[in-house]
Amino acid sequence: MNAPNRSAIPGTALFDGEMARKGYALNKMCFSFNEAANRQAFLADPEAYMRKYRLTAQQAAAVRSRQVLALLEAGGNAYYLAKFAGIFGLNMQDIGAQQTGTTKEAFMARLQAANQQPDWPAASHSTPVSH
Amino acid sequence: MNAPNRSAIPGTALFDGEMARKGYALNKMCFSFNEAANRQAFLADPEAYMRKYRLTAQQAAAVRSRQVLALLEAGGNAYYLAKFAGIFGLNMQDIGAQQTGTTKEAFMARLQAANQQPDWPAASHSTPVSH
Amino acid sequence: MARLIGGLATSHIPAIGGAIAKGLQSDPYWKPFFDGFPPIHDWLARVKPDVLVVFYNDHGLNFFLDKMPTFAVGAAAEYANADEGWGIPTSPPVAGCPDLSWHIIRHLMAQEFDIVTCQEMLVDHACTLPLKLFWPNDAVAPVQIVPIDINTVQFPLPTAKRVYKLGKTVGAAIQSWRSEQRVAVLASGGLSHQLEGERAGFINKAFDQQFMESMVSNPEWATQFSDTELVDRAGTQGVELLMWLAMRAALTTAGAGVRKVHSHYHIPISNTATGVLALEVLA
Amino acid sequence: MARLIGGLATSHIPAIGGAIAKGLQSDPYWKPFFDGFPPIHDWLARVKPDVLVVFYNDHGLNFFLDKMPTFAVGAAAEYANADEGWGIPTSPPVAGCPDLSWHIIRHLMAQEFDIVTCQEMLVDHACTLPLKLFWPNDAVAPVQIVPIDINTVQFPLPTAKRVYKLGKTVGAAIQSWRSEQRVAVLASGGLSHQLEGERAGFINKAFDQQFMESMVSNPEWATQFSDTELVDRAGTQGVELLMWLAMRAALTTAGAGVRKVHSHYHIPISNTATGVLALEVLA
Ligand SMILES: [Fe+3]
Ligand SMILES: [Fe+3]
Repeated sequence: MNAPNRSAIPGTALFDGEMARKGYALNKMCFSFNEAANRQAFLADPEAYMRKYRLTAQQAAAVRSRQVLALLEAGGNAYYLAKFAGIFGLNMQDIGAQQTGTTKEAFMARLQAANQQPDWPAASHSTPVSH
Repeated sequence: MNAPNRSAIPGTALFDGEMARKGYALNKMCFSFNEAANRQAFLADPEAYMRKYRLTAQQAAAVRSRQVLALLEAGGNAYYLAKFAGIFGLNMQDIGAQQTGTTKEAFMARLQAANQQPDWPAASHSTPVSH
Repeated sequence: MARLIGGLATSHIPAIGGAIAKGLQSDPYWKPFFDGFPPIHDWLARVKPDVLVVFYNDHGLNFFLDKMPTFAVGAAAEYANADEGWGIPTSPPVAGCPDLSWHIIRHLMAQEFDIVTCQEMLVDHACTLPLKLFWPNDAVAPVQIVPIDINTVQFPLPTAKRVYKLGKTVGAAIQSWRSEQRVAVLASGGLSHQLEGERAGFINKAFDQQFMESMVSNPEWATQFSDTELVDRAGTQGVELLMWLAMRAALTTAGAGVRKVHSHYHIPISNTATGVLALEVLA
Repeated sequence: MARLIGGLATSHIPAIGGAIAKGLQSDPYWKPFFDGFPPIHDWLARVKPDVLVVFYNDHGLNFFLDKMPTFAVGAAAEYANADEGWGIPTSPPVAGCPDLSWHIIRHLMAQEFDIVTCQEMLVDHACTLPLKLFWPNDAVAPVQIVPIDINTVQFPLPTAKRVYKLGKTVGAAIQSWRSEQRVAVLASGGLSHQLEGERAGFINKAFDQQFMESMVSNPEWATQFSDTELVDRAGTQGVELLMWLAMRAALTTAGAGVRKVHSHYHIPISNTATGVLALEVLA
């Protein structure tokens, strides 16, 4: 097998063909959550719902754990997983905190702190970007 | 509106964007006939089935008439209409005869007669094409 | 011929829909974001586009991995919104412009773009939120749309070079459309953000600023980057800046150039560095 | 690297499936068609491809006008067949080759082809019949496949030039696949026929003959024609000859050239002028 489009970026796995193959069943289940009736069916009997979508053992375990890093490792795609997270009322800060091993407050503070990043050198004199 | 990709070829209307817009509901219904259950539902109550797919009056009349030229005129696409024809056990020679206003036997004889068309000039000497 | 009058760009985040629904525009968290829009509202009230070509990325509502397009062009008379799985407020259907859709489709096919055509298409927050942000006083924005989806879900993404060519070709198509309509192009996406992995929360202010400046004066700048390089600089979802690139490329063959009407940059909304931009085509 | 050993092409017609199911190969109507295949069976028994890249056109089974691709590449481990609406016999699932699929996908994306990737895909008679015709003694053909769908349903079609480039790029991708597998390309479609309209039953023998000859010695010949010109010469469904063009283009960068193993032309099966061809890549 050829080298897939792997990322050397720390903390980042690109959703490439290899992940798309690995995660197909899990992502298909998550895609079904676009419909409210499917979300209810999942909540009513998660195990039966996972069997219907033929999740792998790794995927089912990741779903049970509700750990985003485990779901990603099992081939989950961020865009589809977001629908799974939505079922449990988790927003992007909850998920960010969980993945980075910190509290929601600390995660949000880190986002705010991005304002202290240095400006692009030209930003202050060429065409000003207001912010 | 700009000139669509119209055909100047006699007896031929290309299924272009204009036809695709016009025929959407009809083709969507025909696409559903890929599934046997849908074919049965149509046969059980054609009028209700057509309403479900919101066929236009022109499309519904064409469906009732089972006339292929009328179905094409209503925006039907040959690939999807073939599934509608299949419901009634019509094959391509039945349909060819109907559209060209002849009998199935005469239509099939005309297909056979294509063998009498002149060969491509080079066919007999360059690289022979066996037939 | 139709007139291509300018371009719009904005970040999109599902939470923005919630903020609008709850009327939080003056809330301290939201105000610095919504403050980016009024100068553009004034401009839009003056130039009044009739049709918007919207470059956006589907977030797993209309497209799945069984049939994942690279570029998909809407050709419907109306585009419905839907619950995306989060119970977010849905929008009323948006009117399409099938005449322009099919004109663009013919033009793109002739120029060797291998597009998917969509006569039925659910559009998500990436397509509907910009309409609420740019036309806040209208229950339904007074425009027809042609949505064009660019894949950001599955790698390899279309290259930035290819997206730029797409935008340029769409711009040429708009200008060859036999119509009296006034057309604008809109980009929905970015700027830097990353939702997943240990790197979640990644933001790159300097890159965003340079990218936004390039949108005014150096539109091909970002075409130098591969998809992986864009992720490195802008984050896994920051690659949505490809939408901006397509929008900007569409303007490169119109008029005598562009002038910046207004731009605004704010960190953060949700996990995202947000940008908004309006460009006017100079006659 | 993988070895690209040659190309196959055949017409497909749903009725052929019925004839095979009923064992009518020696029937006077069918014999002149099936007689085209034995020399190719002998060749295949000798060269034994492991993987087939199949250029075919979906007939409204897997794709509808809500999401109509120009080019769609299968990336599944298995492809199911299904009833296409006619109660025709279905085939067992065909094994895919996801490794080669994703290799081709990466290659095509890098070369600016805007493909649809399909991790789930129903394949119709256009994909399954050639396997039965070329491997008549196997319940399941001893190959894995990578199906590539080319739109012939909705106009504008991809131009013949674009299809040729697609084929050429797929050929280059196959040859850069790190694998010991032996790969062949297959085209399913054509030759001249027209199912609909007052012109139904149209057949153009001289054009077909010239086209088949071009497949051996002048592969770019048909790229001169627009989609409308192809309809004029080959009929509304005769445009399926685009599949042959892609197959042939894939061979243009392999080996020292091609030699014709065998070809055969017969009028009519159902409403179609049928052709079959095998080309071997010269080492
Ligand atoms: Fe987004
Ligand atoms: Fe066919």
